[in-house]
Amino acid sequence: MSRDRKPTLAVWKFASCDGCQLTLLDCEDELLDVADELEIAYFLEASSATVPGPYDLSLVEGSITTPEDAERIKEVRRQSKFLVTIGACATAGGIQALRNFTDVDELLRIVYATPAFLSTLDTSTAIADHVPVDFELRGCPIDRHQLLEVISAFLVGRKPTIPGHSVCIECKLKGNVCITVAHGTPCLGPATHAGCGALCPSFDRGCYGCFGPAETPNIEAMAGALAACGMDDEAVDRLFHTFNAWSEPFRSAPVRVDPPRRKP
Amino acid sequence: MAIVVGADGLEELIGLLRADGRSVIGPVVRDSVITHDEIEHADELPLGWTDEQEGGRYRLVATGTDEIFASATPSTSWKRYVQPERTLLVKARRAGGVIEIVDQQVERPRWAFFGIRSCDLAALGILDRVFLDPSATDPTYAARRADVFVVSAACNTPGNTCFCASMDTGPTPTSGFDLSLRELAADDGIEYLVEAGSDRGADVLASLGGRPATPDDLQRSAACHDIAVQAMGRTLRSEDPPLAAAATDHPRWDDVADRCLACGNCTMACPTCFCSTTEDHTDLSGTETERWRVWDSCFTLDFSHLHGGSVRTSTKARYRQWLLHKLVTWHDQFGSSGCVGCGRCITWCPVGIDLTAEIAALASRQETP
Amino acid sequence: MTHRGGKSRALRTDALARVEGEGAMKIVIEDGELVDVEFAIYEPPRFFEAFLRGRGFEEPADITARICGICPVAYQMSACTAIEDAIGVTVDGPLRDLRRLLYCGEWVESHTLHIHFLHAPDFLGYDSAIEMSTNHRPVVERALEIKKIGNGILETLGGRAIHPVNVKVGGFYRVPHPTELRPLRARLERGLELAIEVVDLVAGFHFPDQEMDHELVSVVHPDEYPVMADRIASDRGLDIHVSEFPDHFEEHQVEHSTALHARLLARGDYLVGPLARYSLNAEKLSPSAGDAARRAGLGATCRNPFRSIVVRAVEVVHAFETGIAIIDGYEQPDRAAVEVAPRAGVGHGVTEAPRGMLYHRYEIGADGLIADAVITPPTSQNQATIEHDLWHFVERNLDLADDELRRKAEVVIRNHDPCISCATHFLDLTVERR
Amino acid sequence: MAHPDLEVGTEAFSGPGPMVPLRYRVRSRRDDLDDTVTLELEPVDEPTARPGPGQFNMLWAFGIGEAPISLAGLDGDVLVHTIRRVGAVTAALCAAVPGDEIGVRGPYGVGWDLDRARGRDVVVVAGGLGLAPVRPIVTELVDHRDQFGRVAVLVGARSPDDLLYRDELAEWRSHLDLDVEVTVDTATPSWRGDVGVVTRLIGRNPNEPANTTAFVCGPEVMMRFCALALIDDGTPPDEIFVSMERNMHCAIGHCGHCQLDALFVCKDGPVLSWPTVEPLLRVRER
Ligand SMILES: Cc1cc2nc3c(=O)[nH]c(=O)nc-3n(C[C@H](O)[C@H](O)[C@H](O)COP(=O)(O)OP(=O)(O)OC[C@H]3O[C@@H](n4cnc5c(N)ncnc54)[C@H](O)[C@@H]3O)c2cc1C
Ligand code: SF4
Ligand code: SF4
Ligand code: SF4
Repeated sequence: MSRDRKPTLAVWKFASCDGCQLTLLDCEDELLDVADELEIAYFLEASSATVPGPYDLSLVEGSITTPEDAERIKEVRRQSKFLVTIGACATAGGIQALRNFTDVDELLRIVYATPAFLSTLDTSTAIADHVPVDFELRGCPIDRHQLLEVISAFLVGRKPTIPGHSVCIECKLKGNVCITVAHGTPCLGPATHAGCGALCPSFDRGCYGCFGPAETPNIEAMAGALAACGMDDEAVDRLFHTFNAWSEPFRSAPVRVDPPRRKP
Repeated sequence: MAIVVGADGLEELIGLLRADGRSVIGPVVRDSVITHDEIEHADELPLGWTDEQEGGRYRLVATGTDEIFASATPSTSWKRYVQPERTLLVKARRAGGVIEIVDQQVERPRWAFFGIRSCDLAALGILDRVFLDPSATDPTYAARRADVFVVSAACNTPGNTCFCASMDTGPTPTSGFDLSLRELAADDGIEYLVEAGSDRGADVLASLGGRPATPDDLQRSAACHDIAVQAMGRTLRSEDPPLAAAATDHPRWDDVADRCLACGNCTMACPTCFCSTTEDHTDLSGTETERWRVWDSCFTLDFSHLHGGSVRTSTKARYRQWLLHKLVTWHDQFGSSGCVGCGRCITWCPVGIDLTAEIAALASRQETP
Repeated sequence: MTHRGGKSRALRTDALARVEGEGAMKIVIEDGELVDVEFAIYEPPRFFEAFLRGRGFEEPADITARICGICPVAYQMSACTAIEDAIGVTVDGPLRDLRRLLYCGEWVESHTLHIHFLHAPDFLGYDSAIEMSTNHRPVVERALEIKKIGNGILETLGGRAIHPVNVKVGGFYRVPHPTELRPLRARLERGLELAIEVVDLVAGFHFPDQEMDHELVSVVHPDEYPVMADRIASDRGLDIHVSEFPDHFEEHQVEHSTALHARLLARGDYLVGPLARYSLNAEKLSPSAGDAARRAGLGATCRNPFRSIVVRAVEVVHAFETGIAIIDGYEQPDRAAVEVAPRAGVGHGVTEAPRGMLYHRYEIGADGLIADAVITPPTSQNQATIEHDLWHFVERNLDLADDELRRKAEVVIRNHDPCISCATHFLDLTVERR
Repeated sequence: MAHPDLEVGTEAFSGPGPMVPLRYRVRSRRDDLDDTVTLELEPVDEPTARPGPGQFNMLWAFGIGEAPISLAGLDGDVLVHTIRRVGAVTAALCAAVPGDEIGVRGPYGVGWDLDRARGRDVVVVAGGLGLAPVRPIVTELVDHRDQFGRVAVLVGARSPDDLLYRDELAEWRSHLDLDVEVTVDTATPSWRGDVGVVTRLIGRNPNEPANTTAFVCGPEVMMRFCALALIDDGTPPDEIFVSMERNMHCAIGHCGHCQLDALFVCKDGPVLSWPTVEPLLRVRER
């Protein structure tokens, strides 16, 4: 129960927007305490100084999109005792996994005049598709409180309290009015993993699934409910296929949906 | 003892309760629904509003009248007051291997539940049986429940998803209140029949202005009751739940599992669902910890977690657990149904799954197509 | 990175740290002469412009936010204004004010992060703010407090600091009641006080003399220090409507980088960001910000990239004061958003991200789906200029030891606060001497 | 509908409430197996009520959480618990060393009904860690041997290395009036005993099935097969008792997690008669 030395923390970046690692710097009230408990050994966004591995806790942001990164993540894994992936990029391939559904050469041509300069993989994939991962923290971006929960749980050896149920449960815990029922607003909350604190419904907005699929979502019934709120098939399809598009069962979510079956 | 007061009588009543040091929780319009919140004056009540409720649908609708209680049950149940979403159970510190448990002060609020409906009152009675069990009384619940002054409101216009008449829990409360209200249309506006259900209720009633109720007033109230019973949007036959429980192979179980999102909204909206989980939190240094009780739902995978896998992995099993617990096994456990017929689980289910329809289908021999 | 020639000596650090995102820099010195400087951007391409095609017109605000976690609001605002332009709606009055308020939050948050976490350690000789906190704890605590207030604006209006959820084409999903802003106002007052102290702190840093000679480009507004407006100007006489952007600017690809480089047609490299903003609009700063700038010794213009830290500090003051004024004048609008119905069209939007001008262009079909998208982030506009700065700096400091040279060259890059993930990844630094 | 009379004053609840643990100190620890540890816990403050065989306590590891753990023995006020490391809470409990403090709530649930077995033959069947909850039964049988008829203790383990309480098993075997048989699923070269599942031991002992009370503890499938084998052998179904495991957070019927049809396993169980359990297990995922 006692520690001889401070555990070391490393933060790694792959293809991403940096938002998830920024979340750590956004823990304004706790950042210096975190630094008291963990030696920040490798965190380029915050420090030029780096301490060589191995590291006790690695936070990995971003997805694997290049051959170099596919190799680099293996080295990161070797250097890490406990590896936590943070954010939709790292846990699901992120928004950039939309490339997985199309022809990458075509994408390259749209963006770059001379695609030959670039080396990139056809897919953007989650870290867990490449190396074993000890814990996956979801969200685009991750939630600050959940990040602190993972860190403090790691420090005492507890299982982090990160429930896998729907956003709806958080929404009700918060005392929100369900905007699907009360306003007819399409909301992906019933199929989406909790963690954000039901942010969007709190702003009269339907959840758009940035925390990815919940533990046991019913995709077809969800699609039906969205359609019942007036979304067309393509819009439903796009909603599943945005920030966690490559994560099952969103990945193979139905393209065509029937109106919800309602029993007499 | 019964009296009749005008609309200003409600303001007077709220004033009396507040003067007695109570915070009055009553129905209000918020975010386009009728819910409840602390009120200071009668003009915060939902005058001129009603609701339209259907499976998966709720709309606030103007009545064009001066009625305050023209709606069905409010969107949220009252359990959050007596069994809050999150409750601190234990707080402790550690130095070396030695633990110090920090004493907890339990808050004992003085509430008045104003305008609580019959079904919700019955729901409080059901929660009482769970949490005031003499062999394991929940201190938070007991403290929060101990001094609630109950002003009930009889339902004149039940919603489309209501079926309290089937569950024998409404629409007019018969006990459990300190004061009861019935909104009555009068020639010159709205008036309220006020009856006392307890000594302290009678004390408050005695200080209220108003005229003594006449047999005609009581007659009118009874007529409202009869109309309300007729107006229930749903029914649930009491013989059906055991039949449904016995029909373990009925294809309707698979059918409802296809439609169910397993999102847990029904359990959260239900006024009697009491299940909870515990969460442990530690500070970064690991020297302080708190254990919290948090509402949980039998629709989550963790709910039945055992080392090696959850007991109820399928949505079918989870839906069955919920439905049969509510309507069948609750009788064995607590001597009553766990359902009071408020209809919230129907209205607040995003896909409008209707337990009355499910039970009826499961109880029928007919196979669903 | 490969090193050519037997005589060549290559030095390589793990990465250039303390930039948001990662990129790489390469300096080649041959026989004591500087022959090449490359500021390389290796962020794996994420193809935003490509997969915006076929998405709904409401989606870019959320999708493009994911280009950069440090300045998502900038992306949301540029996207919304461009799309609103395309479908012909104007968002003004309290809704525009709320957008500016939200943007103030991002300026505060982003600038404070850059000033204290990325840049100040360079001036004070530390590797990180956390290390700096051992000797300068109050400075770091103050920075965290300011940053938290900035994030407070983002959270109050947007739900969260990174990728806020409340922004939409036409306005917001939900607008606050004035009472919800009241507690925020009190915090902004506090932020203003602290921000003024920060200006005084950074004004005292030692700045190398280095006046650069780039064309400075910024969004301009007749009355406001620019955040959102529809005109673009430069200190060399450029003065165009945002819709003329494609006629005056071009992006081209360079071999060593996944980010596209932007250029002013027929004029070449230019600089966007705090220096440009300040130099073109200094007189429109809020009163306290103007005072602070004067006290800090900033003139009418500022062309020393090292001093950009002072300009940022001044802009934080401006953001707080502007935020307070917006809250004071706020009346809740009837609707959270202007009605928007998709129609075919092309729209342009430009706003001032913390790092400089951010341009979006969308072509939308009658079905409301996006047919084409162009995004020109500040970092790709500044990339050539950063290389130029580096060249200039390295050339005059060739006698420095490699380590020292590397360290200082990193500072030159950090001066421009390149938001690498807008464009780049991993900053490997290689110095080749042959 | 009436709500029950509310004669609840907070006075009655000024105490800590049923979810607040009492502090115990680890007096000794014994590593039974690679992943299994037996702790002796002595009260720091006042002790809990006296637990009986088959009951369980909620053991709390500071900052980590609680786990339901059966009583494996009692020595005055000292609680004996055997814990297998499967997750975070059990890992923390297994890491405790003498002097560490652990929280205890309990005792909870309905235990083994030994009185019912007095005067009858007794068969105790344990699989794996299931030996821990039945250990107090064997202690009772040994201490009051004259009160029971023929007694058989049948123990199964995956392999000889997974066999719990090896010294004690040897000691029990030394009692001539105790029929102790041990089997393993997979033998090692040095293993001299039986090989095969524990159900195969049923029916070999000389008890009279019709006059036998059986106490069975182990994984759910193992208990089911044992019950079937015992019934096959002639043991009356209502003389067969099993100990059920379900997820538990409160152990006082408030959290709802342990429900098995109408039963709260925490207070109606964990020990349940086979005729009660059998129909419930027939429905998948009940
Ligand atoms: C009546 C009863 C008696 C038991 N007796 C013993 C015993 O004597 N020795 C022993 O080693 N084990 C026993 N168990 C099993 C033990 O309780 C679980 O192995 C333990 O709870 C697992 O917790 P964990 O955190 O280590 O594992 P994880 O699998 O990581 O558990 C995660 C969380 O699930 C929850 N949980 C609640 N109840 C259970 C449960 N029954 N099984 C798994 N998780 C649960 C806890 O909150 C736990 O923190 C018993 C269980 C019951 C119900
Ligand atoms: S998951 Fe989202 S917020 Fe996190 S790094 Fe990826 S794009 Fe950014
Ligand atoms: S608003 Fe969305 S997340 Fe909230 S309860 Fe309704 S469907 Fe679920
Ligand atoms: S409600 Fe949904 S989309 Fe919104 S923040 Fe939460 S998970 Fe993300």
